[in-house]
Formats: sequence, structure tokens, C-alpha cells
Amino acid sequence: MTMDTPNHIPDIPQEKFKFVQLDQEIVDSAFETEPIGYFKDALIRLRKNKASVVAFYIILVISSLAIFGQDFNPYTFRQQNPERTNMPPRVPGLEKLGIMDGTTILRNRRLDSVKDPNQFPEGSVIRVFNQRTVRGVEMVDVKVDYYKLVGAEDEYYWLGTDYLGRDLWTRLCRGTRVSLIIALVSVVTNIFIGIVYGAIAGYYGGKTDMYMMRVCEIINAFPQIVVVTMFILFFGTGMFSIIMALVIRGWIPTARLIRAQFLRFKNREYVLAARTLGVGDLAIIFRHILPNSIGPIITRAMITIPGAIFSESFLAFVGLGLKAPEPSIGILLSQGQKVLLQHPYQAFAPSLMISVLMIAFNLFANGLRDAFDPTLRGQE
Amino acid sequence: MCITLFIILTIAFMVVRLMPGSVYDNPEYSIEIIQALEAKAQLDKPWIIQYFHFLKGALRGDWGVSVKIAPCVPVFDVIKQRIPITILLNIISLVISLPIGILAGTVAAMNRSRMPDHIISFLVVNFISVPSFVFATLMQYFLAFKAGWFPIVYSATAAGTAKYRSMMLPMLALSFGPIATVTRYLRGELIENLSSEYMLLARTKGLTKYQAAFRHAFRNSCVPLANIIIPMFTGILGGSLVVERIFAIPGVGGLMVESVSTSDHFLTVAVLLFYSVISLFTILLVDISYGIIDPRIRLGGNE
Amino acid sequence: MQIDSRQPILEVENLRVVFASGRGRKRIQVNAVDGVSFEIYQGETFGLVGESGCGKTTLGRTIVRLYSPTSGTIRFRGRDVSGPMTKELRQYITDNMAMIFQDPVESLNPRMTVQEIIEEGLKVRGIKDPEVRQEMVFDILSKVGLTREHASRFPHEFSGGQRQRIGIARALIVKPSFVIADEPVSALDVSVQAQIINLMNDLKSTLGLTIMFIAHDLSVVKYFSDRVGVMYYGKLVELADSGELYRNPLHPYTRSLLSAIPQPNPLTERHRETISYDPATAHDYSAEKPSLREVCPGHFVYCSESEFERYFDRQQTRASMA
Amino acid sequence: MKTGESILTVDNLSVSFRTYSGIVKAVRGVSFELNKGETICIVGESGSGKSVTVKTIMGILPPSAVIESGTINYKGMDLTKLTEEEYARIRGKEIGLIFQDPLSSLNPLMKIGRQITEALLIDKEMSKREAREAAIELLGAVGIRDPEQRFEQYPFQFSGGMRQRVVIAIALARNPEVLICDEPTTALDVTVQARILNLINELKQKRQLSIIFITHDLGVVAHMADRVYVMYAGKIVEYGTAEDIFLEPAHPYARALLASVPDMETEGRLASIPGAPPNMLHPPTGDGFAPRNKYAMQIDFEEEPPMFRISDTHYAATWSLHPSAPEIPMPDVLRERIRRMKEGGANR
Repeated sequence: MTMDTPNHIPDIPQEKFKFVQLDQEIVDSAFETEPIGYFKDALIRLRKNKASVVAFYIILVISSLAIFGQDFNPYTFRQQNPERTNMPPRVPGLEKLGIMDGTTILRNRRLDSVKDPNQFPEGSVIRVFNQRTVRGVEMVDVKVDYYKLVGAEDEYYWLGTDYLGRDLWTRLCRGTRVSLIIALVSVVTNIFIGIVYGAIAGYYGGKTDMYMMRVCEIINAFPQIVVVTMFILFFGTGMFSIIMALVIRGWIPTARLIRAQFLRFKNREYVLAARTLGVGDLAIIFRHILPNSIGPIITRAMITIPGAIFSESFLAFVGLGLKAPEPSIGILLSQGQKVLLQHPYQAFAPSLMISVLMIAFNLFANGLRDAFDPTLRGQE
Repeated sequence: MCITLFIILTIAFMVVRLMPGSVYDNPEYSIEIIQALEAKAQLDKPWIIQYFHFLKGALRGDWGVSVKIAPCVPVFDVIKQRIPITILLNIISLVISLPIGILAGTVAAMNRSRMPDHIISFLVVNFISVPSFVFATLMQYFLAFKAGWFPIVYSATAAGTAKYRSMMLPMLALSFGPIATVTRYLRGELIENLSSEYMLLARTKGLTKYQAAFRHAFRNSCVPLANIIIPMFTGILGGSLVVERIFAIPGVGGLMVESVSTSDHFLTVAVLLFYSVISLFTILLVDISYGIIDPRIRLGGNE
Repeated sequence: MQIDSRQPILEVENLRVVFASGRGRKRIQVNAVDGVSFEIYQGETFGLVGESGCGKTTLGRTIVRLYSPTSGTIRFRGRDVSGPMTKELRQYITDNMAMIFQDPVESLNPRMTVQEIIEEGLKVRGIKDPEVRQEMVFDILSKVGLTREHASRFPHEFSGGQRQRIGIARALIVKPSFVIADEPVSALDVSVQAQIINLMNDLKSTLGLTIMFIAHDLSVVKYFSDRVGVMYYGKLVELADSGELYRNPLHPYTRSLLSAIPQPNPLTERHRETISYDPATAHDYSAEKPSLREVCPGHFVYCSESEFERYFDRQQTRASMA
Repeated sequence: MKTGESILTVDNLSVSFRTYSGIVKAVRGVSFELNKGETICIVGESGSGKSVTVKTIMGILPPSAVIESGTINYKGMDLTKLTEEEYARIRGKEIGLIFQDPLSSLNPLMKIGRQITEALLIDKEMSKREAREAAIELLGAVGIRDPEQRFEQYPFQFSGGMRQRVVIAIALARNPEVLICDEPTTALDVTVQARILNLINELKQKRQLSIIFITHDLGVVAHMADRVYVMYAGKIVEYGTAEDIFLEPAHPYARALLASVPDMETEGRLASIPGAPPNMLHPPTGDGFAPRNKYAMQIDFEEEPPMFRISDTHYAATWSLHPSAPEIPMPDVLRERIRRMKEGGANR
């Protein structure tokens, strides 16, 4: 044990043994740190989470593509061109690297037709392979520069065109916009209904709460796909009815969340304290309870967005998407899927878009959740 | 439960009967046939009578006949032959997702904030985000078409292993999401339970870290898993609608897509009812199992 | 304490608060407060002590009408405040009574600055000028030993004791005449408890407050209060001056409670015998109904007729010995 | 005070936590010893490092904690050097631990009986049946009625005090020699607390336990302790027999602490301690209590005081014991109380 023995008393000058604060009143010192508000604190945490910062920028880029992307090239989303159907992607610059250079593979061509300069103009054939004889006819697969083949050397379809010759870049940007609008509007509506409903149920509690929650339970017992499909069957397709279909059942998780938050906070001592001071119900809801639930609400909204995007694409796949010619990511994906084996690029671009979008929203939502998590706050 | 089913039936009735145009609208039918069919289904009567007629039929299992996909065949029979493959597909997906998810979740939680956790968490975000039909599309192109490892579409006629090989991709596509869901949920639960006081007590008894983790935290974390199995199962079902179509699997999901696109409303509604019943059934099952697993609910504790 | 000038400020009569939950066969009723009567006099500190779940917090919250009484009356300065809640009654209650809460973490809204927390009561009372409010906040902050720099801070930056002082400032800025302090020190560290108790004592004399002090720590209650009521399962079982209660506890529960409190004195503490209390064996209420009876002036015990006689005799012998 | 054979010695232990905002120095050079058959109390307020100290002894620190220096000597082993497997053999078998919160320290989904037999079966010396009988006997020994029925029940069916008894039964299941009690009665009502304290003392006699008792309640200290260690800001500032600490406190913090709690006879103003405990992210230099001490001296802010010897059993780390230091008066409340105690507090 390292304890000093009695004969080991340190030698210290006498003047050090003066009382130094005998006459001072010892008070609580002011803090030296800057005051940090709730949102600032959350923002600091969020910034530390690199994945969600990246996700945030991805969302920004995609959103600006959705808004401005279709103005980058001369085509419109509904302009059809029978001469330019199913063009493979071709991007200036990138084409020199050998990707997205407008080449494609045509399978099962007669060898003689490939050699015919009327059908395959000079320089359009890049490589002939897989030569075989089928029922006495020489057949080959051929890699061609499709743009030369159809005489469109000067044109660039960044993501190619579809079966009607519509530019897919423009359609993808437009489709992303449509999907995002559907997602945002339905989520905002869901959150709004959820807050009002949940707040009433949670704040007043008792019988009101019981009946309101019973209603939720009943609605919630319908599977989402069933509700959405029936709704659209009945009201027809269209942006509004898709949004409505997503709202019908979509507000319930938010309502439950808000109710739980209200039940949790309404008996907190600070709420009781406000009541003993005579603060009214509305002020308690808006000043004391909602601000404390804002973190979970924002996180909830962020998590719901990818869900809505998913539901919209799902509907498109089932055949209940928007009416032509309006594209959405889901419609593009579903159309691309039909020609996957012949023109895979038509499915890849929307696949990539929806995946990146969903991952970005989920990552960002995760970051927000961690940033707002009250258990991390004020404990360190 | 019953109320829900009743409401679903009512909505189904409204969807079919109150929609503009005749449900029997088929260019191959003459007007007489359509009228005869309508009369048989009492569609010429006031809607309230139609409604009771419909309810009566529904309770007896008579949900009408298919109009376009399999003309004049009762929809019940159409669905019946499609059910096994769908259920098989969904159950298998669930069965493979649970252990993989549990394993991955456990590995992530036990190695919290270390490399395995980071890798698993990264995969989880991707698997949860990317829709099953995107996975299906990509796998179909790369693994089946390009690499040729699997058949491109499902082959019902193939025997033995070839059949199951053709089911591999759809099953995989359907499993990614649930695996990720289970992983994420279990990881969260485990981390919470691992840091609980009773884990400390278990360790102070003399159990090693792993014994304590397995006997206490792991067991307790698996209990609330029942909670996420309902939405997961219905989620897989939803995903299977599209995945079945992509892989041309003759299941209920594909049937619904077809019936929607051909406006075969009786069939659509019947398929939807099928989904509702399954989902209600899972809810019931989970409610019951919950009571069995958790002693606090079983014995009626008030804490 | 001057017996002469005793003016009851609060009279509670046969108060009963019942909580019900569940429906049908699962319905559970809890008599949180079960027929409690007492008075609190102007200028005194009334201590209320009991173990967790005995209904003391419910009683306090019912007096400020956070909960509604099931039956019985509460009179404040002679006015019945237990009736149906009207806007006017709410204002009367909130203007006159204030409450200090237990949990220094839970009792302050984490999204509001100290300034906002303290001035809320002023806003409700229609003090519109923010500068006036700010001055009042600074004033009360200095009274509770904090500085004006603290006003712009959020609660999580403060220590437990500081937060509790903010809670006291919030309660007192509206100038109530009656304060209910619900376990204000039990969540605090020992070294800080004294700070808060001293502060409340100072404020009590400078502001002329009447305090109802709820706690489970009998030593603190005894030190801080003029009179003490002991609660057990919703009932007030004994009520007396704090010195009298400590010297001469009559109800077996009070005796058991007193015997259980460890004192910071190793010489006596090691040999302390604890008395246990089991209501099933301690009383026989099958024949005689118990009620709160006055054994000697100011000393009430919840007992039956025969118990009363026993207590009375014991009291007499004690008095004659002294 | 008979000083027996030392069973557990902690020497110069320092433990830090890595947190979001920096390194928190929770324990800074703590030394103490536990003798066979005695009860030592470590007293201090929240954040003083007392709980971290016992968690270190038990080897159950969270991953964010680092043992920076020091040894924990138990029967010739240095516990800080053990591997997890070796530690698993010490825990429960040699040293048992009782937690603060009996509500959360039992597994809510496991029957009480199994939680006890689980401990008994670790050594593989018993059959399941024997373990069951032993567990029922243990439940009886910690004062639970109808142990056979209780064996089959779940924690939520028990009251707080009953749960703490179960935790005690688990801690004692494998007959440890040392029992560590980390604020075992803080969450309980006083009457229940009294019964649990008596139970611990009773079991101590029966099983020849040596006990480390952590608490912030000075009354509980007086009831339990043979010797007392006072902790402040991660250090032990004073230690001695219970009489030493309660009747002749030397460190200003120990004095202030004693003067700030009322007992049943306290009249007059309590001596409150101004200010707030230091933030252990930036531990104070010198005497940690100096900023809150009215009688702080220049040296208190500059240099850490060594342990001064007051008597064979009583030591305190304060410069006020230095021969050159001026006399520092005892707070009035405390002086009055000590006078009363010395006059024979047996009047209760």
C-alpha cells in the first residue's frame, strides 16, 4: 500500500497554509461552454455520422436531377420516335472508355444480312461471333454500334430509349420527380393525420383513446397491398388516388408513435408543473409535448419516404401505376423488366435509381434517429 | 378479427359491384351472355339484396367465377391450385431468413462497433432498402441469363432438383429483406439486453460472457421477434406478387397481377381476400404465441 | 410554533381518490387516498411521510387538482376547491398554490431554456413585457443561488441540485402562498439535500410561505416540518407535532417506521432493534371500526376505540412521568 | 478494532472511461483493504467512483472503461490481470455481488428458481434435483416464505424487497467468501431496507462473509460498517473505523457530509455544501474538495495531500492535518451531534 507513514510529512512553506476563500461566498459558477440547443446538438451528431452526410448529399443530387434533369437534353418525356426505338445508352466522353458507347449485341442474325451494307451500314458492325448453322442458314451474333446502324451518329441518348423511342434519361428524371412527389405528399399527409389523431388519443387518453386505437387496430389488420389495390381498383389510377391509397393505412404508424410519445410525456413532471402553473391544453401540447417528440417525428417521416417510394413502384409493377405517358420509377422499372434479356439497360437505370434513393433515405433516417436519440443526450 | 373480415368483405363487394361498367365485360361475350351472368349473380336486383347475396356466397366459399383468365371457373378453384407454390415459396423464404438473420444479428451485436458489425450493418441497410423486385431483376439477368447458373424462369414441369433450382432465385430475392429485418431487430434487442443489469447479475454468478449472453440476453431477445414476423410475412407475400411475375411462377401473386391487368375483378377480389385471411391468421397466431412465450402476459402481470 | 395564531389555510376532509383501470372482470380499483382528513395552518411546514405507494404523492397532486378527488372536500382559505373544474377555479388554484417536483431531470422541459421555463407562469398570468419578465427571472434566480448567465442555458447543462433550484424558482415566481413540495430532495445527493432544504427554509421565511412537504425520509421531514402526518396505504395513520411524533409515536406503523430509519451514529446504530409492522396481526378491526382520534391535543392516531384507550393510558403515564 | 487477515487488497487503482466528450477519470488511485470477516463501507455521492471501483473488482466494467493502473490482490492473484475465463471462476464462487436495483437485475423472463439453480450448476457438482433442493433451501435462508412455490414464479410476481432477497440468494448460492453490496437498499423503502440490512448482517455471521458495502446513506454506514472509506472525486479522502469517521472526522468533505444530513435530534441550520461536485472530465488538481471548502488553503489548490495518519486505524488526506496548518473549526451542527453521541447516544 502506498500510504504515507507518520514520519513522512512533506515540508511545505508556511505561507501556503493561508485560507484563500474564507470571505468569498462560494456560488455556482457560470458555464464556460456555449449553450447548445436541441437541434444544434442533433446537427453536430448528424454531421459526425459520415454515412448520413453522404446520404444527404445523394438525396440532394437526386432531388435536383428530379427537378432539373429533364432540361439537360433536348427530348421530352413523352416525345415518341419510331425511328429511334430501343436505342442503347450513349454518353459523350464515356463512350471513348468503351462503356455507354451506343453498342449493343444483336443475336441470331443471318450472316448474309450482316454483310449487306444496306442493312448494316459501313462501320456499324464491330464484331461478329458465335457463328453457327441453323437449318442450313448461317447465323451469327453481332456486336454493333447501334447509333451508326440507324444513322444517328450525332445523337446521344444518355440512358437509351424505350420501345417507343422515348428518351430514358428524361423519363427517369421525370419519373423520379413523380415518385418523389407521391412519396413526399403522402408522407406529409400521413404525418399530419398521424400527429392530430395520435395527439388527441394520447393527450385525452381513457375512453377516447381506447376507441380511437380500436379503429387503428381494425384498419391496421388489412394488409397494405390489399387496401392499396382495392382502393385503386375502385377509384382508378392516377397520382391523386395513388397518394390517397398510400395515406389510407399509412398514417397509422405515425399516429401510434405520436400517441406513445404523448402518453410518455403527458405525465412527465414538467408537464404536470406547467399544468399547476395554469398553462392551457394547447400550450402544453405545442410547447411541452410536441417539441419533445419532434425527433422521432422527423425520423419517422424519413423512414416512411422509402416505404412510399417502394409502394408506388410495387403498384406500377402490378399494373396499377400511373396512366401513360406519365412515368414513375416503378413504371420504368416494370417496363424495363419486360425487356430485361434483350435490353437490360432499360431495367438497370431505374433499378439503380430506386436502390440508391432508398438506401440514401434509409441511411439518412438512421443518422437522424441516432442524432435525435434522447438516451445519448445529456449523459456525457 | 371478425369485424375486420366483415369490413374487408364489404369493401370487396363495393369494389366489384359498384364499379362503373359490368364486371362481366368481356369482348368475347355477347350481351345476352353478360345479362344472363348478371342475372345469375342477382346483379339486376337492388344493391342491398346483391349485398346479402354476396355475403351469403362469400360465407359458403362461393366468391364468384373468373371472367377472363379462366372463364366460368369459380375463382376459389382458380386460387386453390395456385396456393401451394406461393405458400411454399413464402414459407421457405421465411424459414431461411430467420436463422440467417438471427445468426447475423447475434454476430453483429456480440462484435458491436467492430468490423463484423460494420459489415453486417452495411449489408442490412442495403438489403432493407433495395426492393425485392430489383434484386429479382438483377439476379435474373446476371446469375441466370449471363452466368447461366440458374434457370431464367421457374419451371413447374421440371422434376426433382431442377424444380428447386429454378426456385432458388425467387426465394433468394424474397429473403434478402426479411434477413435484414431480422438481423437489425435482433441486433438492437440484443444490444439492449446485453447491457442490462440482469446480464451483469448473470455474469457475477460466474457464467462466462458467452454463457450469460446465450442463456439470458439471447433468449430474451428472441421473444419479441414474434412482433416483427407478422409484418415480415405479409411483406414477403407482397414482394412475392411481383417476384412471382418476374420469374413466371404460377402462384397467387402472379394471378393477382394478371387479374388486375385483365380487369378480372372477381378474381382480384378473391386474391385480395386470400391475402387478408392469411394476414389476419398471422396476427392471431402471433397474439397467441406471444401469450405462450412471455410469462408476464401469460400469468397476467401488471408491470 | 404559535398555537394561538393558527389559521387553517388548507382543510382536507375525508378525501378519497380512486384510480380504476381495465374493464369488466379485469377492472381493478386502487384506493390511492382513502378517506384522509387534516388541516394545514398558515405559515407552517406540514410534513407528509410514508413509503412508496402509500398515496402521499397522489394526495399532493389532488390538492392542486392534477387529479380529481373521488369524494371528500378540499378547502383552501375556506373556499371549496374540490368541485367541478371551471376556468375560474383553475385560475384560483394556480394563482395560490404551486408545486415543486421530485425528479430534477424529469421536471424540467429539456427543450426550453431556464428563462423560458421560469417565465412560463408569468406569461400565463398575462405579463406581456419580455423585459419585465426577464428582470423577474433574474431576480428569482439570484434568490435561489443561480446567476443571470444561467438563464439562457438548457436544463441538461445543470447538476441535480441546480435543476431542483430552477424548479423552485419556477414554482415561486408566481408568488403562491402555499407550496407543495413533493419529495424535492429524495433524488439528490446527500451533500446537495442540505442546500435545498436550507434554501426552502430561507424562502419560506422571506416569502411567508406555507409548505406541505412530502417525503419518505423521516429524518428530513422531522427536521424540516412543524407537524408531520404519517400515511400508510392511503390512510393517514398518525398526525402530530414533529417533536411529539418522534418522542411519542403511538401507531405501530409509525413506531416501525421510526425504528427502521438508520441514524448516522455508529454507537447506537449497531444495536438498533427494528420493530416490524404487520397490519393483519397488529389490529383487530373486525368488531370496532377505526378512525382518526385525538389522543392528546394536536396528536391524532388512526385507531379503534380500545386502541384509543390504550394509547390514551400510555400517553397519560408518559405525561405523569415527565 | 481487531485487524484480521487481509483477504482483498486494492492498491492504487485508477479507472477511466472513454466517452463522446473525452476521458472521464472515474477512479484516481484508490487503495483499500478488506480483512476477513469485516464489513467495510465505501461512502460517497454519485459520481465519486465508488460503484466503478467495485465493478472493477468484479471484472464487469463496460467496454469503454480502461484500468489505467493498480492491482487488486485476492488470495495472491492480481484480479486486474485475469482473463475472462479465469474471472468467470472467481465471480460467484469467490466474490458475490448484490446490485442496487432488484427490479432490473433479475431476468424478467426466467423463473426465479432457474436463476438460482443456474448458479449452483456452474460447478457441475450437483445434479439438477440437488440444485433444486439447494435453491429452495437458499430461498428459505434469505427469508422467503413458501420457497417451493416461489421457486416456480417469475420476478414480476415478487415485491421489491423479495426480489432483493432473491438477488442475495443468487449472490450467495456458491458460497463466496467476499460479498460486495452496491447500494443494495437504495431502491427500497426504509422498513424493507432495515430488514434487508439485518438479513445481510445475519448471513455475514452465519457464513463468515467479508463485505464491501457501497452506499451514500450515512445512517446505513453507521449501521453496517466496521471500517469506513470516504470517497470524493475518484479518491479516498479519509478512512478509519466507524467511530473514527463519525466521531472524529478530519477531512473537510467528511465533515461537511456529516454536517449536511439531519438526524432525529438535529436543530438549527444544516451545514450545506456549496457548489457542485467536480466534472471528472477535468479532474481537479490538489485537494478535489477545495473549491467547495470554505477553509481551503493555498496548498489545497496546488498539491495533492498525502494520507496523514491520525491514529493506527484512522487516516485522512487533507492538508489541514499538516503541522503547519491552522486550526479549522468543526461545523456547529456536527460539533453538537458529536457531543450528543459521546454523551452516550444510548438514550434511544
